[in-house]
Amino acid sequence: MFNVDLDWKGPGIKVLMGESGVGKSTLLKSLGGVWKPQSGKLIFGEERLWLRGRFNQNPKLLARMGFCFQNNALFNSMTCLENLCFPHRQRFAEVAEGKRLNLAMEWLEKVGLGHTRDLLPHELSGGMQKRLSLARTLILQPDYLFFDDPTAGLDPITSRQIAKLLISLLDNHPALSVIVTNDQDRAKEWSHEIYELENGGLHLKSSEANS
Amino acid sequence: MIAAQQFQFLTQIVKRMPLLWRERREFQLQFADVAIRSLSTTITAGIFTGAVLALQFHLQLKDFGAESVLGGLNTSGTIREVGPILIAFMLAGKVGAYTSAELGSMKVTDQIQAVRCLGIDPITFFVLPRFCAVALTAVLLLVFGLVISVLGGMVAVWGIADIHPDQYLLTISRFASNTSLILATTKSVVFGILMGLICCYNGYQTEGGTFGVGESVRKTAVQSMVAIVIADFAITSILETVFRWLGWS
Amino acid sequence: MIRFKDVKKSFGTKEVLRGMSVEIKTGEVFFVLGCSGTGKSVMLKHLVGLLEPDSGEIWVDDDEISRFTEAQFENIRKKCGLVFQLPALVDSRNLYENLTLGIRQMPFAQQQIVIPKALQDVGMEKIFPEIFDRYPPSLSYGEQKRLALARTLLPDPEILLYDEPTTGLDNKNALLIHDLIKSISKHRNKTSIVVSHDMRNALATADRLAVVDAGRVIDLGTPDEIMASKVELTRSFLEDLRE
Amino acid sequence: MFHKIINPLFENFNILFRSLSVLAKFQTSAKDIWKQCYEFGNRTFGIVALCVTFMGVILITEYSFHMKLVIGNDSMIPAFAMIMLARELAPIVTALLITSKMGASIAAELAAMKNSEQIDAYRLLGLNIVDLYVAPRLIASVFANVCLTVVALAITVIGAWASAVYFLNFSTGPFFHSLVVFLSPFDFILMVTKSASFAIVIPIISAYCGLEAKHGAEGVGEATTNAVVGNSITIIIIDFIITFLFSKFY
Repeated sequence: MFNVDLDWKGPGIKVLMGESGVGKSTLLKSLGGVWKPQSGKLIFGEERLWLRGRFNQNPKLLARMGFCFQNNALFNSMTCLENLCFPHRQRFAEVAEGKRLNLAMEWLEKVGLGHTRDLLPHELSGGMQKRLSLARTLILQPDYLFFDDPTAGLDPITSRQIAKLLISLLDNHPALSVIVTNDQDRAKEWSHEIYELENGGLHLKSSEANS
Repeated sequence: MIAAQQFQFLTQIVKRMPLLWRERREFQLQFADVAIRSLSTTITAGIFTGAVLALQFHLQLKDFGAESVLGGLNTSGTIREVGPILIAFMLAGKVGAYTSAELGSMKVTDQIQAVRCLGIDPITFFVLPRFCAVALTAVLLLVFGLVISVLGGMVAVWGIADIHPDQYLLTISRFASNTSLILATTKSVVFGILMGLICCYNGYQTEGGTFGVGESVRKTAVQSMVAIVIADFAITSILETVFRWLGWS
Repeated sequence: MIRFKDVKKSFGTKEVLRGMSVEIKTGEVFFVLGCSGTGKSVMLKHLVGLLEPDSGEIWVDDDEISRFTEAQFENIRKKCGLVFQLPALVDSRNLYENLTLGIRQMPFAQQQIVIPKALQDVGMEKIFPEIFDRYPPSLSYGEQKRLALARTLLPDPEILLYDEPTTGLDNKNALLIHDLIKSISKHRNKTSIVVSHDMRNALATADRLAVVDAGRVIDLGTPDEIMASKVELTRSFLEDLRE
Repeated sequence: MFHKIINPLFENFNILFRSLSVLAKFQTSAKDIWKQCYEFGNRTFGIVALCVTFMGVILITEYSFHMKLVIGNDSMIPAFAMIMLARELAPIVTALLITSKMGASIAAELAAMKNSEQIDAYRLLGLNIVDLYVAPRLIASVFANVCLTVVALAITVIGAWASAVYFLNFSTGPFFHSLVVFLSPFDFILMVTKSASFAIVIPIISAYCGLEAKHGAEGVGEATTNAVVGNSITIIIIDFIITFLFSKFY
């Protein structure tokens, strides 16, 4: 569909914009290890994401990455608390269960969902589901973070709350984050490095500090 | 009870039946689509139902040395009772489930409400042609499936018990009296109408987004099967008493 | 002229409209803004009889429609055209059949005159020659939404209702839709009620705006009044525009 | 065209072997399996019992009609009906009902999960949805299917006895006598093997259809329909194969 080469350094937030349907999500999902690109290499630090011959991703690298999906992809059969504990249990099996529960509760409080401990995802509003999805991505403390249009489908007030929450969460967590959006107002709030994806190529749109 | 709501839905559809002439193009489109789509299923269902039943009858009759009558017994046995039910079960999935999924996704993407706001009655526009197409196709396919099942039985018996087809066919005329034919056709007609009604009803009542569509397909499949079994029992007992009253064998 | 008088509606235990009262003058472009789930779309659906209010009155010109039967809604639906959030086109029918859903009684010749005009209004006149052999899935999402708008325009309703016309569209298409809303309302003198949460375009397009929260109108006025409004919720809505 | 048949076949076997390997390694928690057994068994019991009983009664009336023509005396009618029911109809009817109730909901749920990208989320955690979702349901399906068939048959015997005594003026003695004489353990084995093999097929094909679903409401509807149809056809074909094999050395 398109060939893209990019070289992003160090912790910081990169925003990826472009018209709907041009393939922003596809690019993000290739970076995040969800889909295997037909050709080309994806190198993080010095490790390759897709190992030759092996169908699945490089597990060591995958363990250091976090992906927040556009429709939140919350596990609908698990309670909010379990939605945080389950991924943590997969990645950090050695951590004691009690410690994990406290950490999960702490993260629920951090995103303002302290009261939803035993609710199921479909019982939450759109904004609350997005907060849970953010908490689930960040509880794993990944080094590389990918957000697929986090403010899509939300009304202006909720989307601004989510944007502020995202900034505060990313401030005290140094990681390379890529955020896909087509919402001008939020893009400027997140980062000054905004890339525009047109069919065929990716180019830097504006990199001066946000006004 | 669900049956009452569905019957009420049926009366609404029947009330609009005269309007079918205006929607005939959609009816023809649906009829062709359903028929072509379900032909392969009917053939498969027919052949294997006939073959399996023939095998069973053969195994049972072997001890009695009643091999010779196997052809007639199997044919009339398949056509009267078990054949229509099994083939109808298969068709309930292919014919009914698809239409209820289609109507369900139309409801979920607001097409039904949009048409209603444009001053067109959605039941006449969407449901009526589909109901008639599904009911008519189901009846034809059921009858066709029964014919295929007789052939399937013949081939199976020829392959396993090496009873020659023409000897098989000879005994059919002796057993397959007209009562069997009447039973088979009435069942096909009733099953066809039931399938059409249940799939349109569930499709039209879908709620709850994408998962709701899956739910309505599941309801259609289950309700169709239960309705088919109960209807079969009713038809058999009613027609039995009628035949006995008329004195036919 | 449309008037809601203390309309209440709840789905089971969830109260959606809690005494909605608002008045919309004829020929005006009226925007209804608010967070999602506060009953904006529900309000529109009451006007075309898709929903019936629990209590209160709804006036369309001089008919009180809250207790109308399905038959009585027949001519109300001719007067009010509703454009849904999803394009809601019938995928199995070609574009011509989709467009003429509202005008099936109209003779073919007259349809051939009216359709190009409606397509012109939504800026899609170039597909007119192909409307017999193209099907909705062949259009882009933005084009499908504009075609749905043309379909609602064809029966020439006096009042146009838009249910979140810009959700799911990127900025370019959203702007385009808003221009269409304004031009259609002005040229064809139609009252337009638009439910949306796209604040930027709303202020640019609307004659008057209402801000809705928890099923009630909490702020009302022209774009300038809204910009200067003291109401807390309106101010937070406007925060983006201030930067 | 060739590719269209082989690819699904390969995918289905892939799901089957993956689920079996997970079960073989006891990685699935007993709680999960028990919960699914409850789902599979409990929710479909009423309908299965109803349908199989009706089938039984229908078969009794059917056989009495034919036996009079062929052999004259009708003492063996209940036995023959029960044999036919046990070998053929009870397993098929139970399997078809479980297909439409549980098979369809597996396909619908997986298709909905695919729509909301949950399956990608599991993959990024290094987990495969088949291990988590399909494996417990496979065991539950086999367990529930066999139990349901047996229980349904038991209920049908009572139903048949009632209809034989009241409608067809049988007396209880000969009814059960003929049952004991003709019903051999062989019929029972045939029934259990059939319902077990049907039960293996149902969750696998439903999961395959669910995972192959396209996007949106149509995708979910289509996946559920394919699951119901795919299962029904496979069940009747497997039934023929098993009957054919058993008839060889009966």
